[in-house]
Amino acid sequence: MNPAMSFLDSIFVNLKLWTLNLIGHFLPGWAVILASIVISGVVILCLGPVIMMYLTLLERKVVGRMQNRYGPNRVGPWGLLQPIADGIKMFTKEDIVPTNADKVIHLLAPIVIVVPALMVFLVVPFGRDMTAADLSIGVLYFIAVSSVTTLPIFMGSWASRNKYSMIGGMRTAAQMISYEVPMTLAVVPVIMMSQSLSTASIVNAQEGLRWFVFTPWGLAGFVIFFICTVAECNRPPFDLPEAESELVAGFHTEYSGMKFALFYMAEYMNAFTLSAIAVTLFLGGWQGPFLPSWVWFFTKTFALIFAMIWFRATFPRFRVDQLMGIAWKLLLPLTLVNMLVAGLWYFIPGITGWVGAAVILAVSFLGLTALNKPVIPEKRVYLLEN
Amino acid sequence: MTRPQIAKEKNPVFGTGILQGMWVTMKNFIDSYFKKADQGGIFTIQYPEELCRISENSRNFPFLVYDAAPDSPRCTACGICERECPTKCIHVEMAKDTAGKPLRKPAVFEIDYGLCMNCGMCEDVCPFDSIFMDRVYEIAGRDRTKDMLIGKDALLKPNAYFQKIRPKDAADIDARRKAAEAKKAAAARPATPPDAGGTAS
Amino acid sequence: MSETILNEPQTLEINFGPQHPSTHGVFRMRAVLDGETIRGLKLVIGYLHRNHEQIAENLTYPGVFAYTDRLDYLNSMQNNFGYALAAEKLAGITVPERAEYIRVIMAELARIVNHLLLVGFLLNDLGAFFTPCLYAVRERERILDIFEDVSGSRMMCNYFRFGGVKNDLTENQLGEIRKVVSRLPAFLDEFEALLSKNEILCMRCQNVGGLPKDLAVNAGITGPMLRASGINYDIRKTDRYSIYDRFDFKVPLGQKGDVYDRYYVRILEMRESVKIVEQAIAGIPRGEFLNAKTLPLLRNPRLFKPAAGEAYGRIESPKGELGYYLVSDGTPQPWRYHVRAPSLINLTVLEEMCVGQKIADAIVILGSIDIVLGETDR
Amino acid sequence: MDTQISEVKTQLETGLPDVKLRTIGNSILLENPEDLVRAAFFLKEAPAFRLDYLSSITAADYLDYLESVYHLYSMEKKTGPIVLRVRVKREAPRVPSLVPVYRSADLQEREAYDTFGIVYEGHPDLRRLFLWEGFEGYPLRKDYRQEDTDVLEIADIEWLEKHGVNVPEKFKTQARELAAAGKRALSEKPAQPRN
Repeated sequence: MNPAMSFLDSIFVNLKLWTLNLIGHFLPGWAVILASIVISGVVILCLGPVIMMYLTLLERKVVGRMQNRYGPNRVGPWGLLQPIADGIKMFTKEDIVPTNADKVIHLLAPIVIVVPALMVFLVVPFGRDMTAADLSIGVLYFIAVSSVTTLPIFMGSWASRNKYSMIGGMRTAAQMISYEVPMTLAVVPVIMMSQSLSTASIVNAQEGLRWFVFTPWGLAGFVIFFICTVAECNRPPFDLPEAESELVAGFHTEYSGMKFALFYMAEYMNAFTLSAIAVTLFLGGWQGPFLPSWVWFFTKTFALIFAMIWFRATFPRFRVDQLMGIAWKLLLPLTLVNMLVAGLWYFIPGITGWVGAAVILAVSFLGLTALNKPVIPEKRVYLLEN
Repeated sequence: MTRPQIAKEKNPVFGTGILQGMWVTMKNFIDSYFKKADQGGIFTIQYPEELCRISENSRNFPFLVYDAAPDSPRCTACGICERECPTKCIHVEMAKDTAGKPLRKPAVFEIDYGLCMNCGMCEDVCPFDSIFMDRVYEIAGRDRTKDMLIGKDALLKPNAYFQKIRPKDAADIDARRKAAEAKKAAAARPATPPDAGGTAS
Repeated sequence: MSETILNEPQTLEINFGPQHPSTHGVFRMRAVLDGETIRGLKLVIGYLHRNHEQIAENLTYPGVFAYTDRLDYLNSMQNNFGYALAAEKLAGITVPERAEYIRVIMAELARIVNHLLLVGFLLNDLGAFFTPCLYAVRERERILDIFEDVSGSRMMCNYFRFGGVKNDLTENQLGEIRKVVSRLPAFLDEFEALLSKNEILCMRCQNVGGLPKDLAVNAGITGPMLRASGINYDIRKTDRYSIYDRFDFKVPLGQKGDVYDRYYVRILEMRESVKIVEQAIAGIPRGEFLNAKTLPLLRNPRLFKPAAGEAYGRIESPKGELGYYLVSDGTPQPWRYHVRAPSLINLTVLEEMCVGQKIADAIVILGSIDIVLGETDR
Repeated sequence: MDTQISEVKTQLETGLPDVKLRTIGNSILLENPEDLVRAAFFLKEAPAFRLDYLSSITAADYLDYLESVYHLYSMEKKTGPIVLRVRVKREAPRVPSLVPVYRSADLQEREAYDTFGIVYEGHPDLRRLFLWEGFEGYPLRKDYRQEDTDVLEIADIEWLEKHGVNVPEKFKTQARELAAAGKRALSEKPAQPRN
């Protein structure tokens, strides 16, 4: 990498070190460490909401363009100030709490959902040694924290004492738990290959262009992991908990104003962090030939988010039982096969390993879909009488 | 023989239908940048800047036509439109001169735009070609009763305006009225005998 | 109708509507749920009841035309067509050739508009975030522009008169219709590519809300819902009203009568309507567009005083059989005016189809029945 | 269209001898409503007609009697409408329900009951279709007088007060007079229809 690029690459790291040296002259040693933690914390706390705001704008613009219309372009040039306008609207809107709602839990639910969404930023490697806290158990931490989001959604739906949101809450519990299992199992081959749980070292293990996604088990793992992330953050085609057409607005029917904004923010931050982790595990994190590392990281993440938005613009919604069927009868067995195939691929070098892995995966996929009778569309014949 | 039928085959592999659908949305996404409106590009118009097209036949709310000056409208306050209006949104009162003799002019002519369902019956039944359907759609009022009740002076518009918005119809009507005038003038001029009757317009 | 709702301890009574995002207007279903499956379902309608039939009895015959637009407000041309047929049968008025062709063109365009909207909103009920709906609405806009050119208003056309139509179709309007209709098959292929083979749509729609043949006939179901169950009954073919016998078009039939068949039968019907419009444009003769004898009617609606008697005119509206029962007593005002609304009759079997299915299916089944509350409640 | 009404009449008389009926114009009037169900069953099963589709039920008010008109079609043989009529007195309009024969009669009979007050015996769930349960009167009858919405009655004033609206004294006295006179506040129907 030529000097200009490497300077750009580590610009943020040097910036932080420079400020720490500056502070080092006035404050004692322990204060400098505290300052470094505070700086990282503040950066994440600002980065999260800003990303969320501009994700909403990106989503509305892209879905608009897919539907042959412009998307917001009135507030600021190309609609760039639209998120700020939305933010002001959310803060100033009246916060209605239903009379027979359980006030305390009704207030707690949005707070409890935002905290894990922010905590996951800790282990996301934004660039070369730009991980907030390079935990040696990064992936385990991520899975533990991201499974907390089920509880606040259920708290929110139960506390608002509304039949629609209660049904939404039940659906959330069922969906999140049943998609947590294939997501976790999809990560196992990556950890097997990079022999470490720390996200930074996983990215280092994908040195050069040897990203895990280019291997057969890596591609299968990535597809399964990505489907599970779409299900985890309740985005279409898995957005049953907030199914507008049936349950009015699902678990956040009775929320308005600031609390609704927090639910909204948590959903988009989840979308960003889960795509970031998918990029880290399978698409080689910030590895990239020429551009600075964090530029690669953000392009890959926004590519995945574009795919999520693409899903939203194209697909109808699953029904609850089909959703479960896919998770338990299709994705889970595929991840188990994927683990076996990763092992085979590792110990059988050369082309036979690759072809064998690909064949086993394809055969198992076709077999599983054949077994899953209700999922397969039937053949239909239409007579044209006169 | 097998009767004509259309068969919906099964998808070869589970995911192909989904991918096909995604390709359609992606094509529209790309088209929206490069194609024009009717080849699949963006077809929405930016309302305040661009206005949507209005065709000659389009009708919205009625208005009255006057030839020379606003105080001599074509309308003779006969009340046929008031009687034929399905939603009863027209109110007409004939003007009386000081001696109480009815003049053939409306003193009060109100149309409640809030009630009018722009059906065009008044235009069809008016024997004096005085009420036609306008196409102004930017009529907003704060109060449903006061602002929507349009008085006579707001309703009256010159014949030139009518010729501008509906050239073909205006031309036919003007021709017919000129012919009627000519016939009446001819009928009135030679007949100098005492009765000089025949007033039906 | 299941007479008693099973009140097991766990059932939960929930209200869909009248204010609900996907009930196509002010329609209300009281569903009794056991978890996600539906145990019982009661219809509650009447929120949009305007006593349309009493209004019509206080108006003159031509005055009712503008009100028939408001029955099935998604395709007013078909409502006008039905009412015009019934009144012409009552008074024995003949319609010139060119007017018949114009009527068929407008009726078939209205059918395309209705089916486009139906498929679009059905996909909204399924959860596709407005994309198929907006593609359908884009094509619908082009046809509504034609309606505005021809009749003066996009949705409330009020275009038909006794004995013909209000104003003529000029040459470039015909060219415009030909251009719009020639683009439709290509659009329908793209639309089908997006939807028909989509696994999620097939999962959600196949074997959901099936309607057996004998129940369909016995419950008086008509229109695409009946043909999706496989019964070949299309009023354009059986009654051969107006000049439909001159056009050769097919009637698509499904087999299982579930939501997917109803969706796909409507797509095939749109393709048949395109064929009809093209044949009509090719064969439209010159001549008068309104029967000379009924011209004075435009000026003075009270001249229309049919002899005492009754008539029942019915057409194949996109939702089913739309019938008008007119009784006249010699005065210019109808003595009795009744509208046989397909949306209302097609709702008779909603409970049979929904019991046992999930909540999400009930919304989709309701969407596939294609009801419009203006017509159901009158 | 194609099956003649007289042929239907002869077939009915041979099939059900004790049914009294006569033809009016292009329809068949059954003298007493009780044998409507039998006639419908007969026409549904008769191989000559197979009228398996009840298109529409319409009720009509002819001042001295109420009428219920049935349009029957055959989907199998694609034959035209056979119109059956039944006439009942205005005071106690009772007609046997056709729901056991045709399911499509279900909502249409409820609509006829709602707008004309014809009670269809045997109907599984005879409730008002469009209007709410507490509504008195049958809107489509010729002698139906609309409630005058500008005049407040005692019930309206109570309801308003319950919802915190203080009603001026003028209305209260008017309501009390109305209640004393035992009249309902009805709006005047146009005396002479404008023709």
